[in-house]
Amino acid sequence: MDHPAGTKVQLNRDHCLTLLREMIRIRRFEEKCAELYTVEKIRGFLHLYIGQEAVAVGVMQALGADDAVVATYREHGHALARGIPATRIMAEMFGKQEGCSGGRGGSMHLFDKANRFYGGNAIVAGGLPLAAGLALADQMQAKPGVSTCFFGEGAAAEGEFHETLNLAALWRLPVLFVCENNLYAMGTALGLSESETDLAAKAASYRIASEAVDGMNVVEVEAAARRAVDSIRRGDGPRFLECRTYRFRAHSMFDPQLYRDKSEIEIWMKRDPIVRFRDWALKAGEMHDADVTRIEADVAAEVAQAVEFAENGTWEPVDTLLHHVGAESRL
Amino acid sequence: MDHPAGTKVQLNRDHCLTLLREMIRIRRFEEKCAELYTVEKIRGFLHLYIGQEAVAVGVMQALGADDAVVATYREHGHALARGIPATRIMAEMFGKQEGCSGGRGGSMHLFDKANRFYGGNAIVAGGLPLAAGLALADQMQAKPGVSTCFFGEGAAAEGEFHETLNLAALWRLPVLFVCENNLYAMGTALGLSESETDLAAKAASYRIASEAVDGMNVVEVEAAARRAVDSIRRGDGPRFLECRTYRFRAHSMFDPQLYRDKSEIEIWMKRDPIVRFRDWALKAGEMHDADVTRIEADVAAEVAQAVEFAENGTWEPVDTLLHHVGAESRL
Amino acid sequence: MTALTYRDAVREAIREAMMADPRVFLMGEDVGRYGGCYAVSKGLLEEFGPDRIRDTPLSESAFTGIGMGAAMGGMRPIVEIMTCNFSLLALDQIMNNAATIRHMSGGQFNVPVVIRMATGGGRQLAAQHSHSLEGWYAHIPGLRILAPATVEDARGMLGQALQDPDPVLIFENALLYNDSADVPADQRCDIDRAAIRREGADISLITYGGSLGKSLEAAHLLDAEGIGAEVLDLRVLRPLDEGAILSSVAKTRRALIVDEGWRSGGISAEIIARIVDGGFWSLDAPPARVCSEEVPIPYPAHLEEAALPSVEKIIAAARTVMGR
Amino acid sequence: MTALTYRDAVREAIREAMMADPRVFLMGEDVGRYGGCYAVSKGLLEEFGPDRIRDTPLSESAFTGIGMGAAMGGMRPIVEIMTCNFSLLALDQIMNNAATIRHMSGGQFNVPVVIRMATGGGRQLAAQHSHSLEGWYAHIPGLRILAPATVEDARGMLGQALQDPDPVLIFENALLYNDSADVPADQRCDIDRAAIRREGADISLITYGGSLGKSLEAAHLLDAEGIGAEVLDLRVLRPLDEGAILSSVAKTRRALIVDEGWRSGGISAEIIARIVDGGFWSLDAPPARVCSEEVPIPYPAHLEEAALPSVEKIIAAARTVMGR
Ligand SMILES: Cc1ncc(C[n+]2csc(CCOP(=O)(O)OP(=O)(O)O)c2C)c(N)n1
Ligand SMILES: Cc1ncc(C[n+]2csc(CCOP(=O)(O)OP(=O)(O)O)c2C)c(N)n1
Ligand SMILES: [Mg+2]
Ligand SMILES: [Mg+2]
Repeated sequence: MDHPAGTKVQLNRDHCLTLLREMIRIRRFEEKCAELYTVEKIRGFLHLYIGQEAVAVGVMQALGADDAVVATYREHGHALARGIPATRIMAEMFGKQEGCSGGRGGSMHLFDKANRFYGGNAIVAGGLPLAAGLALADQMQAKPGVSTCFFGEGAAAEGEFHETLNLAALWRLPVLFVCENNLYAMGTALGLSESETDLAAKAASYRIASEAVDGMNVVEVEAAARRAVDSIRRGDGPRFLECRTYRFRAHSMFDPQLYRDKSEIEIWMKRDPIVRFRDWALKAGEMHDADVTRIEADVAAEVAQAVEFAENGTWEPVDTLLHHVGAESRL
Repeated sequence: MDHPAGTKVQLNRDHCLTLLREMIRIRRFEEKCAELYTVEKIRGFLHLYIGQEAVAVGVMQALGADDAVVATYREHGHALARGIPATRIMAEMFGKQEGCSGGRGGSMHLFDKANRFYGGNAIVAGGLPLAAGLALADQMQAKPGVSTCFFGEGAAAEGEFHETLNLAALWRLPVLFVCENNLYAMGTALGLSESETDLAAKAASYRIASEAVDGMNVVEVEAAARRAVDSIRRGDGPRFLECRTYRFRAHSMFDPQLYRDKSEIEIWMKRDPIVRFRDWALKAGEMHDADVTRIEADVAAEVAQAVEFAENGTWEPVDTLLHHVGAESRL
Repeated sequence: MTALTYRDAVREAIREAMMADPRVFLMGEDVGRYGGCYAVSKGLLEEFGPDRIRDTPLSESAFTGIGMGAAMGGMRPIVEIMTCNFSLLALDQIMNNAATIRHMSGGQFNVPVVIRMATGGGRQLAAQHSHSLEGWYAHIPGLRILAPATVEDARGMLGQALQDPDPVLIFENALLYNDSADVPADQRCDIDRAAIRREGADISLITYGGSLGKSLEAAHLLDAEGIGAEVLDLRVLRPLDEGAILSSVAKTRRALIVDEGWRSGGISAEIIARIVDGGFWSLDAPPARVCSEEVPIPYPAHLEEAALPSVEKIIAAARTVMGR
Repeated sequence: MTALTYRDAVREAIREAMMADPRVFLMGEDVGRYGGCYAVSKGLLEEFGPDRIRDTPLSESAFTGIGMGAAMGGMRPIVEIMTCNFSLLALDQIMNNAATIRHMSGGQFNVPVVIRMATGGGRQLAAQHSHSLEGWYAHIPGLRILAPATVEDARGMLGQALQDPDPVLIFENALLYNDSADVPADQRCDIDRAAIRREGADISLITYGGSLGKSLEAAHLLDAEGIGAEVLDLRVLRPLDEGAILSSVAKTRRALIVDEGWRSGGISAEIIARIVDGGFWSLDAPPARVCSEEVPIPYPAHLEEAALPSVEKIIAAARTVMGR
C-alpha cells in the first residue's frame, strides 16, 4: 500500500494521475471480465462495479497498510484499489491456484492477507460484524488500524446492519462504514425497501456521525474518507460515509434490468466518475492528453498481463479438495 | 373483551374502578405465582410483571375484540388484562390441560384464540414480525384490527426489531409497538446496550411516530395508547409507544440482582402504579376506601379460585405427547 | 399435456393458487420488479399487482416472520427466500415460531405458511451460495419439507402445500429450473409419499431433488452392467415416507442413498438409520451413500464437481454395494 | 485433586485462559454485571474488568460475528451465546462465515473463535428454550463441536479449544452445571477423541453431553440383569471419533445411541450410518437409538420427561437390542 494517509487531499499532478489510473484500472479490468464471462473463462456470479469506481478509489486513498478492508461480492474494484495485483485477482476469477484466494473463492470471494483484505463476502450485510470485530481487535490491542467496511444500501435493511452499527457506536470501535448507495438492491429501489431513505439519518439514530457525498466524484469521496478516517483514528468512534453512486451495468450477468429505465442509466452515465475527473484534471492542467493515453496503454498492458497470468495459471489438483476446511495441523 | 375502544380516556368512577381492579388482579395473581413457584407448583422460568401493571392495563383499554395482541415471556399481566380468565392462566402455569395453552406452554407461552392473544413469545424480539404479519393480514383483508406488540427495551438491539419497524413503516401496517422500557434487559442497563438510549429517536429513524409516557401512570398510558390506536385505525401506519417503567422483582426467579442497587428499586417503588392511581382516585373522589376493599376481596377470591381451578386441573395423558406437532388431520 | 419448464411450472402453480384463492400472495426479495432472481415470478407483478406480489427489503427474518403472522391472521402467504443460503437469517422464526406455535398454543393456532427457496450447488457459486440444506431442515418437528425433483412436482406440490394447515418449506434445486417436461393438465399431487421413478430389482437408489436426475442416469448406465437399479424419489423429506423406503429395500435388499447435502449428519444418515431399523435382517449389504464431500463448495468447476454427487460416483458406489 | 462443580470448572477454565493469554476475552449477554445467566462467569467482571468481560446487547448475530472478526484480528475471543436456542439468530455468521472463511480465502485467514452455549432440556422451559442442537451443528464442515459431559471436560476442553486455529463450538448441557467431581490439578485434555466411561462386553451405549449420566446409570442397572454395557462418551461431535465408535462396537457387536436431539436427522443417525458402514458384518443386531421424541419440548414435567431420553427408555431399548 503506497497511499500515504493524511487528512487532506493533495491534488497535485502525481495524485491526480494515481486517482485516474486506479479508476481506469478497475474499469478496463472489469470490461475484460465481462468479455471473459461470455466466453466462460469466468463463471458463477459476476457483479460489475463499473460506474462506482470513484468510491473504492477515493476511500482507499485514506487507508494505510495497517487498516483492514471488508467488502462484498461486488469487490473487484476494492481489491484492485487496495493493491492486490490484477494478475492474482484475474487468476482467482478463473479459479486458478495462483488466484488471491487460491482459486477457491472466485469473483465473490477475493481475499488477501498481505493487504488485510478480508473478502469478498456474499451474504448481504454479513461483512459488517466482521469489520467491527477486526476493529475491536485493533482497539483492544491498541493498534492504530481503521477497519473499513463497504456495503450496498440494500444492506441497511438487514438486522446485522442495525446490530453492528449499534455495537460499533456503543463501543466506539474504529470502523468506517462505507455505504455505496447505488439506488438499487438487485431490482429493488431504495424507496421500496426503506421507510427512511436518508441513510445518514439512519446512522444518526445510532449516534454515528455521517456524511453523504457524491460518489461519482473521486476527490469528494477521498476528502470525506480522509476526514472520517482521521476522526476515527483520533478515537472518536465509528463513522458512516454514504457515497451516492450508480452501477452502470446489470446487477449480475443474469439481470435483464426490468426495474429501471434506460434513460435513467443514461443520465447517470453522463456523470461517469472517470470521464468527469479526467476532464477536470485536463482542464485544470494537472495532466495532459498524453498522460491519459499512457495510462490507458499501461492499464491495457496490465489487464492483458493479468489475463495471460490467469490463463497460464494451474488448476488445483482434485486430491487436495478437502484442504482448507480446517488447519492442516489438525488433520 | 368489554373495554370500549375510543379516543379519549373517560375517567368516570366505573372506569377508575376497572383500571384499579385490573392492576390489582395482576399484582395479586403474580404474588401468588411467586409463592407457588417456591413450592414448585409452577416450574420453569417465571418472569414477574410486578411494577409494570399500568402498561398492560393502560394499553388494553384502547383495544377491542378484533385487535390482536403479541407479548413476551413476561406476559401474565397482558393475558389477564386482555381478558383471559385467571383460572385458565393459572392452570397453564401449572401445566394442566385446562390451561389456556392446554398446558403445553407454561408461564412463557400463554395463548388464547378467543382473545386473539398470540403468545407468550420467549425469544426476545421474535414476536415483532408476527405482530407485523398479523397487521398485514388485517390490512390485506381490509379488517379494522390493530395488532399490538409488547416487548422490552432489550429487544431494541435485535436485528428483528430493526427489520420489523422498517417493514411496518414501509407498508404502513396497522401495528402498535409498545416498548416497556424497564431499564434493564436481565442485568444489562439500557446504556450498556444502546448507543442511543432515546428509544423514540430510534422509532423516528424509521419514520414511525412515537410517544414516550410514564409507564407508572395508567391513565397516561391509556391516553397515549388511545391516541396511537386511533391514529393507526385511521390508516396512518404504525406507532411506537415507549412506556417508562420498572420491574420491582428480579428478572426471573433465578436472578440475584447484582446489577442494581436496592436504593434504586426503592425509589421506583415509591412510584408504584397501583398505589399512585388508587391514592389519586380516592382523593379525586372517584372511589372510596370501601371500593378498594371490595376490589381486594374480589381479587383475592378470583386468585384463590384460579389456584383451585389449577389444582383441580388434570394432566394431559402421556399418550398424546405427539399431538400438536402438526394438524391431526395430516397424521 | 403441456410441455413446461420447472421454472414455468412453479410460476403456473403460483398463478393458479392466486387465482383460486384471494388469501394467497407472494412475498420476497425481488419477486416483483426484478421478476424473481430465477425469473420464476416474472410477469406476476403485472398480473396481480404489488399488493399480492410484494417485493421485500433484505430482511429475511422479518419478512419470513411477517409471512407467518399473516398466515395466522387468515392469509395464505408464499414467502420466497431467495436461496436457502440466506434462510439461515430466518431460522429463528422458522424453528422457534413456525415449528412451535401450534404446539405451544396447545393446538389453538396454526401457521399455514409456505416458504419456498432455491437450493443446491453446481453453478460455481462457491462457499456461501451453494448450500443444500433441505435435509438439514428435515430435523425440525413441526415442519413439512418438500423437494420437488420433477416438473410435475414443481407444478403440483405448491398447491398442496397451500392446503396444508402447517408450515411447509419447499426447496427448489436451482439447477432444475430449466428442466422441461410434459405435465398432465389435471394432475393430482400428494405431499406425503415418495415415488418410484424407475423400477429395479437389485439395488434401491434413494434420492431426491437435484440428485434424482443423476440417479436416473446412473441407473440407466448400471442397467448395461446388468444391475437393475430402482430409483426412489423421496419427494417429502419430512415426514419421511418410511414405508416406501422399506418396501423398496425389502425388494432389492440393497440401498444407496444419493444426497447433495454434506455427508455427516445429513438426511442420508437418517435414511440409513431407518433402513437398518426396519430392514436390517433383509439386507444383503450395508447401505451406502453418495453425498457432498465435507467441504464448503469450492468455486472452480473441477473441484465443485468433485465435491458434489456425480453419476460416476453413484455408479462406483452402486457397484461396491453390489459387491462388484 | 479439587472438587469442582461443572459451573466452577468452566469458570476456572475461562480464568486460566484469561490469565495465561491477554488475547483471550469473554463476550456475551449478561456475562458481566449479571454474572452470567447460569452464574458461570460470576466474579470475572470484578477480576478482569469490563474490557475483557464484555456485556453485549441482545444482538446475537452481530456479537458472534464481532467475535469472529476479533479472532481474525489477533484476539482469542470466547463468545457466549446464552443458550443454543438463541444461536439460530447467529447461524448465518457461524455457517456462512466462521465455517467458510478459511476455505474461501484459500487458507489465508482462519477464525480462532470459541463459541460457548448452554444446551438441552429437562428444566420445564418449554418449546423455545429446550433445544439440543449440538448434533445438528455437527453437520457443518469447518466447525469443531464439543460436548463436555464431565466436570473434567468442562475444565479442560475450553483451553484446548482456544488453542485451536479454527472455530470451536462448545455446548454445555445446562443440567450439568451443578454436577460436582474431583478434577486432577494438571489434567491433560484433548478435543479429538471419544472416551470410554465404562467398559462392557455386550452392548455399546454411545452418547454425549447431558445423556452421559443417564447412560451410565442405565449401564449400572443393566449390569444387574447380566448385560455388560460399555459407555462411550463421544465428547467431540465433529469430527466424530469414528475409530472409537467402531472399535467399541467391534467388541460388543451391539450398539445403542443415546442422544437428546430429536430423532430424525439427528447425530444419532450419523453414528448408526458410521457403524453400518464400518462394522456391518460384525453386528449381531441392528443398532438402535433413544432420542428425544419428535415434538417441541412441552412444559409439564411428565410430558417433558416422556419427550426426553430417560434411564428407563435406555434400559428398555438395550434389552431389545440384546434380544431380551
Ligand atoms: C442475506 C442475503 N440476501 C439476499 C442475497 C441476494 N442478493 C445478492 S446482492 C443483492 C442486492 C444487494 O444490494 P446492495 O446491498 O444495494 O448492493 P449492490 O448489489 O447494489 O452493490 C441481493 C438481494 C444475498 N446475497 N444475501
Ligand atoms: C434472542 C434471545 N436472546 C436472549 C434471551 C434471554 N433473555 C430472556 S429475557 C432477556 C432480557 C430481555 O430484556 P427486555 O427485552 O428489556 O425485557 P424485560 O425482561 O426487561 O421485560 C434475555 C437476555 C432470549 N430469550 N432471547
Ligand atoms: Mg445497491
Ligand atoms: Mg427490560
